[in-house]
Formats: sequence, C-alpha cells, structure tokens
Amino acid sequence: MHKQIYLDYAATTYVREEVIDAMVPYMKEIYGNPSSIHSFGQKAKQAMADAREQIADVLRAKPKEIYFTSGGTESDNWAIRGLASANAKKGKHIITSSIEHPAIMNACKQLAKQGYSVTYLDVDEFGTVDLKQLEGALTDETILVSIMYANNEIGTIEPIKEIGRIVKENSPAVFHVDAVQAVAAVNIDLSELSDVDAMSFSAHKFYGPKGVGGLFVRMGTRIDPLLFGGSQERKKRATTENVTGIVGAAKALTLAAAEREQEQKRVIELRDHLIKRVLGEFDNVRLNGHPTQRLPNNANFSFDFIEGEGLLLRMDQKGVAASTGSACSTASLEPSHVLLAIGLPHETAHGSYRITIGADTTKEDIDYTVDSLQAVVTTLRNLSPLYNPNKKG
Amino acid sequence: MHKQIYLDYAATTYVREEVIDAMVPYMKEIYGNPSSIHSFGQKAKQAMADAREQIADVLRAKPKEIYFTSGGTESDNWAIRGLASANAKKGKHIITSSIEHPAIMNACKQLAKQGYSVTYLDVDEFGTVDLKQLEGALTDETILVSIMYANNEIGTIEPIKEIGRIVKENSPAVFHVDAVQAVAAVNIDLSELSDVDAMSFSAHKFYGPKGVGGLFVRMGTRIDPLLFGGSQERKKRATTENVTGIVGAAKALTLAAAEREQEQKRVIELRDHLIKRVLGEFDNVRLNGHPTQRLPNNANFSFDFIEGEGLLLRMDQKGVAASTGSACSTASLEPSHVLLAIGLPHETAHGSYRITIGADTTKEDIDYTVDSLQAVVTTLRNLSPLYNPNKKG
Amino acid sequence: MYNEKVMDYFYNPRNAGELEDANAVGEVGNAQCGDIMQVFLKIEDDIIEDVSFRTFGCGAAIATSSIATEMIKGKTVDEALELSNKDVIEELGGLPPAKIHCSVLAEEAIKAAIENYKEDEGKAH
Amino acid sequence: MYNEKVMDYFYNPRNAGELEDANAVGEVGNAQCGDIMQVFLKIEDDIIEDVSFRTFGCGAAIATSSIATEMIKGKTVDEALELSNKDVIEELGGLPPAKIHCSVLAEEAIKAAIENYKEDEGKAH
Ligand SMILES: Cc1ncc(COP(=O)(O)O)c(C=O)c1O
Ligand SMILES: Cc1ncc(COP(=O)(O)O)c(C=O)c1O
Repeated sequence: MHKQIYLDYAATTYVREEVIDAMVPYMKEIYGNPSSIHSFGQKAKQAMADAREQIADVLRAKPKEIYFTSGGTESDNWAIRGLASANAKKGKHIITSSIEHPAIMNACKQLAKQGYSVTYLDVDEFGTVDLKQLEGALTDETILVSIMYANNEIGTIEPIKEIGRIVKENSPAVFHVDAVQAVAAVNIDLSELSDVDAMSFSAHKFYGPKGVGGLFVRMGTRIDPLLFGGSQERKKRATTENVTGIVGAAKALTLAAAEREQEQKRVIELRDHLIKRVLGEFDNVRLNGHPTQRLPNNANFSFDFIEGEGLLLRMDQKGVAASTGSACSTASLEPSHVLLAIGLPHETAHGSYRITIGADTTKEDIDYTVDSLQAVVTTLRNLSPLYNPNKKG
Repeated sequence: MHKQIYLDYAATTYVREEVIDAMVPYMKEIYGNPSSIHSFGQKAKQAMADAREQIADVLRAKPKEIYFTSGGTESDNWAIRGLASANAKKGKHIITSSIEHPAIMNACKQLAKQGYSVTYLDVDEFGTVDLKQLEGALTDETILVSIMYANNEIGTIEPIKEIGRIVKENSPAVFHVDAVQAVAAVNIDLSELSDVDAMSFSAHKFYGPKGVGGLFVRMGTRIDPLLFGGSQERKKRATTENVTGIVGAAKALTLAAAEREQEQKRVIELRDHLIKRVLGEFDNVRLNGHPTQRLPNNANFSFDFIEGEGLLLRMDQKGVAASTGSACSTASLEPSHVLLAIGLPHETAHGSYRITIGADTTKEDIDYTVDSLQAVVTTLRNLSPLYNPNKKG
Repeated sequence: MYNEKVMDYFYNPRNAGELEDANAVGEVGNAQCGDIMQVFLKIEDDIIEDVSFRTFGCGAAIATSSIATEMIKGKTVDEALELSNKDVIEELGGLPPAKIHCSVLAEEAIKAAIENYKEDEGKAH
Repeated sequence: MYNEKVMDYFYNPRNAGELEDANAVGEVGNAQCGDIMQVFLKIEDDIIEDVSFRTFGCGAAIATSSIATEMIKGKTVDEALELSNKDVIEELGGLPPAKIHCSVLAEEAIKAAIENYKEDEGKAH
C-alpha cells in the first residue's frame, strides 16, 4: 500500500485531537438538554453560551448574532429563505452570483419557483464577481444579495467589502455571505465588514465536526426560521441543540484563529510551490481561479485532453486524494458550473483537478503529488483521442 | 454536594461509551467526505451505507427508506412540509393530534398560513387520539395525517396500527408518525406497520449523539426536500453528511435493540415501583397519561396546589433532575398543551412533574426521589395559598 | 437560569406562611395563570410591623414575593405603596426576561392588602 | 464506487492506443459531453483480427471501452454488431446507475467503425 496523502481539505477535514478531547465530556458527563432548567441542562446551556461567545470573538461579532445550525447547507438555505421571506413585503428580487455553492444556487432556484426573481451575476475569467453588473442589477425591489466569500472550487476570494458597499448604496437589500470556505482560513472581521448582514460557516471545513455550522445574523436583521418547533436559539431554530458539536466547532475555530497567521504562511508556501511546479513542468495546463485573490490552500488546474474523474481515480490509486469538477463525478453530466462560468470550454472544464492543502500536508507530499501527476497525466493523455503528442497545444 | 440523579431521559440521554468508541475513528481516520470519489470518501460512504443498513434492520425497513437528518425536529418539519408539498395537487387538508410535539405543531401552523387546512384531533383523558373523530375528519382532500407514536410528556402510546388502517381506508392521505420517543424504547416493526409511510427518529433519545436523526420514507412515497444543495441522500437532503453522528446513531440503535427486552423489563419495574409509591404516599396527586399503554420509562404526575418549576428546582437542589410541563418553564406562560388537551384544569397542569427513567437508574434512585418529593411537596404546599392542610382534596 | 440571590430567596424564603395576627390581607393572580400571591400585613400606627406571604408560582414568583415582604417591613404604608416591581428586580440583582412579569405579583399583592386595610379602616371610623 | 473488475479495466486497460494497421476506425461522442471514444479495427475475412481504442472519459468510459474491445476480438463483424451496452455492463459485473450511459459509447463506437468499414468495402468493390 502506498502512502495516503489527503489533499481534499476543502471537501472536509479530520477533527483535531484537541477538538475531540473538548467534545467528549459533553457526551459523557455534561449531556443535559440545554432547555432543561435543572443543573444538567444549565451546565449544557452554559457550555453553549461559552461556545457562542468564542465564535463571536473570533468573527468580531456579538454572541447574540451567532445561531447554530447543522452545517453550511442549512445556514445557506436558512439565509436565503429566511431573509427573503422576512423581507418579501419590500420586494421579490434576489441577486447572487453564477459561481455559488449548490446550497445557495438551489435555494434560490426554489424561491424562483415561488415568484421571486433571481439575477445570477457573471464572473470574470478569474472568478471575480462583476461589480458593474451588480450595481446595475440592484433596484429598490432587491431584498437580498448573496455572494460567497471564497469559491470552493477555484478558491477565488470575492471583494466582499466593496460588494457590501455597492449593495447598501444602491438598494435596501440585506447582504448574505457564504463564508463556508473562508471562515478560519482567512481573517474575517465582522465589525469592520459592517455591510454584511448574515454569514454562513460550517465546522467540518476547519477541523471541527461534521453536522454543525452556524449563521451570523447581524442585530436588527429580520429573518424567519427554517426549522419550527421548540424555542431554541431564541426561537429562530428549533431542535435539541447539538451541544457536543457546538463545543467542538468553537474549539476548532478558536484554535484556527490562534494559529492562523503562522499556518497561512506555511500553506501558501506549499501551494505556491505546487503551482510553480505544475505550471512549469506540464504542457497544456492552466491554473483556475484568481492568481492572487485566492484561498491560501487552494490550487485548481485544468489538464487538457483528459477527463477529471480518471485523473482523480488514478491519483487515488497512487495514494493522493483530491477533487475534480468533472461532470462524471457530479452525477449531473454537466461539468462544474463554476468552471463554465469562468469561461472554460467544456473539454477543459472536464479535466480539472483541485488540490487543497491542510494541516498535515508536507513539501514531500506536494512533490510526490506532482511526480505522480506526471505519470498519470501522461498515461491518460496517451489514452485520449484528443491528444496528439506531436502537436503541442 | 448530593448524589446527582438524572431522571430526564426523555429530554436527552448521555452517549454510551460503546457509541463514543464507534464514533471516534470517523473523526480521526475515516474522515473523508462521502461524496468524494477517492478512497477517503468511499470509506466514509461505506460506513454510512452500513449504518443505514443497521438502522433499517432494527426498524424492519429497507436501507433506501432511511434518510439521515439533524434530529427529530428536522425530520418532523421535513415530513410535514415535504409530504404536504409533494401531495399538494391532491388536496390541502392535514390531520394531526392536539398533543403533538411542537416540531409537528409549529410545522403545521406554518402550512396553515400557506393555505392548508389543519385538523387537530382531540385526545381522551389518557391522551389517546379520538379514532372516531379521525375517521370523520378524513376526506378525499386529506393528503397527510401525522400522529405521534408515543407522547413525550405523558408517555401515552397511540394505536398506530389502527390509526393507519383508518387513514388508508378513508382517504388517500400519507401517514407520518413522530416516533422520536418510541424508537429504541419499544419494538417498532415497519414491515408490519405497512400503513406508516414516514417516521421520524432522533439519536439523542437512545444514547446516541445529539444533532442526528432520521426519517423513514417508505418506497413509493413522494416527498420534497427541505434542504437544497448538493445531491446527498439521493438528492433528498443536501449537506455534507454527519458520518460520525450517523455511525453513532446506528451503533446506539443496534445496542438498544439487542438489549431492549431485558432493559424494558427492568425499567418498567422501576417505573411501576415509582408510580405505586407516589400514588400510595401522596394526597392530591394524579398520574397523567395512559395507565397501561405508556412508554416503559415514563411517569408523569400532577401534584395539586403547587407549581412545577418550583418543584423541579427544589428537587434539583436535592440532586434529582426531572422535567415539568409547567408554564413557567416554557417561556410561553401557558402550561403544557398536552396536559390541557387531556383535560387537566390549569392549576393542576401547572403542578406536573415528569420522571423518565434510563440506563443508569436504580431502585435506590427511585426511593431517594420519592423521599425527596415528600419533603419538597410538603414545603411548597405549605407555601401555597391554594393549600389547606386540614381540607384534603 | 436564576442568579444566586434569587435562588437563595426561593430555597429559603423569608417571611413565608400565614401571619396569625394580620390585620390586612391581599391576594392577586389566579391559578389559571400559574401565579397567586397572598400577602399578610400587621399594620400598627401606619407602620408595617410584620408581614408574610404565601405564593403559588415559579421560582421567580416565590423569590420576588419573599424579598418584597422584607423590603416593606418596618416601612410606612405610604412607603410600601411606592414599592415597584422594578425595585424588587433590582434588589434581587435581576431576573431572566421571561420572568419579569412575575415580579409584578408582589407589588400588586401589597397594594391590594393595603387597599383592603384602608377600606376596613374607613369602615371602622 | 466501481467494482474491482471495472477498476482493473480502468487501471490496466487492455487494447489501449492506436492500432497501426487498422482498416476501420470509428469515433463517437464529443468533448463537450465529456466522452469520446475511438475504436480501431483490423478486419480480415469478416473476422476482427485486432482491435484497440482511445477514450476521453471517466473511469467507466475507459473500462467499458477496453472490455468491449476484448469482447469483439476474434468475432465476426456481424457478431460484433450484436454487442449491446447491456452485454458490456454484464461482463464488467455492473456499473453505478449514473454511469450506465457511458457503456453506450463502446457499442456505438464499434458500430461506427464497422459501418465505416462496410462503406469503404462498398467503395472498393
Ligand atoms: C462554499 C460552500 N458553501 C456551502 C457548503 C455546504 O456546507 P455543508 O456541506 O456543511 O452543508 C460548502 C461545502 O460543502 C461550501 O464549500
Ligand atoms: C415526540 C418528539 N418529537 C420531536 C422531538 C424533537 O427532536 P429533536 O430535539 O431531536 O429535534 C422530540 C424531542 O425533543 C420529541 O420528544
């Protein structure tokens, strides 16, 4: 068996040892239901309050502005539906981008079926949202704008502050940000990003547990619930709280924030080494996403003439686990909407390979990965009817 | 400090040691995203498939009929909204009972705002749904009936099989069952309960983790999603799956099923001992719920002349953690809708005290609890303007 | 949920029970709402010489009842009439938002008792 | 996701590459859809003496291409025409539902090659 190298940290992470240690007591001893008024319940409630405060501290928000959810998808769905319906009296127009995560895209499509109109903003070749188009699209009827902080496939970081300013200057809309890929990875200061009214995050992207996330909702922003039932989360989100997961999320985010500066530097070095080698050593390859405004850990390449699923599987056979935006891996038969939105031709979009670096990645891993890519890309190109070794792209 | 006695197992349970042990590897090693096609992802996917099969086995369902969610509330909300909207073309009438959990009640109220009509069935003094009224309420327009398997406050078990038969004989409606309190505690055979089309459960009620539950949806039953995004859970429920929680839920349910017979016997003995002592030793007390058709671990009493929150807190001071349906504990100022529905006068409803027994409960705990109740009830009655010690109720 | 002072007044209520020699009684609330308070006053020369209470209600209701009786003991009737639920909450160091309404009970019961006393006084003259 | 046999044919594709002395070539699919297959046949006396393929596509596309070439090698042209995508899937021991469409590629590419061959034959006569 080969060495196993995980390079798919954008898909999900393991849970850090310290986070597991922080969580276990909430399964064994402090297991009360936070809604219970007896001591078992009150201790759990206190743990949740502490976790909320820790997360608010990192994001420079108020604890009351943090609501816990079951993950990024619920946060995104809740934001889109809850903010739209709470503001439906003012208008029915929503703006988002054409490279959002399906959790935003499909929530918007649902609303479109219910009489809302949705504008999908274009992005340029680097994946940056078209700000001129945004400004032109905003009207007095626009009630909600949702733009991601950083794209999950190509890593492009959007100009959130600028977008917020344009939204507020030109419309009464509330501004939601899907920051699932950005929280922890980059420094987000919500006290400074004052035009951001709501923001989604998900713990399994930053070494916390799967199945827990959150939505920041700025004080004064009205939002209708998505889950109805008991009066948990100040009546905004019913269900017995996942105290263990919430404690884990807070621990993970606190650790990430404390180590961010140092870790970012390390990860960027690895990523740049990877990009330099791949662009230097391969023909007919391109780096997708923005050259500088990108997540520290993301490198997304398109290898011409080959298809991504085959690439991914053959790399997996060599022990390297990464991701692709190839159609074949998505069950939809369409290649990634993100790669198409940045203008890649279909055949190039099919050959994309996303490498996302994380806490355990070493320089040796990167070098092994590039060496393996050499072999795999050659093999697959030789198999490909599109490839003519004599004619270089 | 006193001994701490937890008697609120219906609110939530701790996570069993074996379940924690089963979960930890999925945080540390098998942490891939089940949607990833590399080996890390495929191992996680396999774990989820195994968990689904284990749960299906216990419930005598097919693995494909089990969908994972973030808990009982999401399952209930999803069932109500998803089944209603998938069947809205056939009609807009929904039937439920007046003692459902808020996760059902409030989901129904939301639909009522959207043009659905909802019938809330009465229950008798024991909390059993009125079957004659059900039969009369069913029409060709009835698309959904949702009745709980067992009530969370008073423990009454509803005649689900009979209800299913009546529903199917008199309407085209689909039949959903909120079995959050019943799954694991009682033996549910979905192959035999063939009129049940959907059923909710939640792992933190049976020594599994908080924040994970499921919805059984029988093959052929149409349901719209509640969470939109990626194509997880056969496109019915988007979000990166909580693999760790799902593995934990399956382990917990499997263990519970294996030990059920023996544990049920033990718990019923403790409960009956408790009921016998309380009814024998207190004046002006009543047992709420059905005398025989009740959850093995549930005893719910009303102590006249006193208010439940005070009772609960004073018992907590003595180290006993239980629950109350008192208004003051619910933030709504109305006492439990369940206690009012079984016909308790307000003042009696205010004095309710729910004891739910679990894996760690001993006979000594029960005796200590009854002894403590003696002291606390006396103290509070002496404080009460409603109590006249000379005049026995 | 409650702070320590509230818990203390709930677990160890001061002035609990029926006052044997009360010359004024007030009762407010009703069982349906889950809150009833009785206050017993012994008033002499316009001074509240002694006071006690009985309360059917939650922890906050009992604690506020108890501390309110302490707060008016030794005061003149007019001073006692000035006691507001805000004063009671302050004295307890705060209550959870959902429990603020409970503190009104004590204020009202004391007012009711004094009113009854004044009526009786009026009749006596 | 894929069974072992599929993985084997994907990792170690039989008959991969361009056949130097092919007398029939078929190509189907297009890069836009993410699937292209070329099949090269050397037909002699109505018998498929040799065969190879090149495929741009996912694991399933490559595996089905490869096994399909094996299945027609040594067969008559008419026998090869009878090969269906169902046969290919069966031979591989099954494919995930989302991948069934990939198996059509091989069937179609072989048919296209034989058609081209017959046309050329027709012209030669
Ligand atoms: C940008 C973005 N939004 C939303 C999500 C959904 O998060 P989750 O899988 O936790 O539901 C993800 C990741 O899956 C993401 O990358
Ligand atoms: C009958 C019933 N339904 C639904 C729920 C909601 O479950 P959860 O808290 O897991 O959302 C509960 C428990 O809280 C319950 O007892």
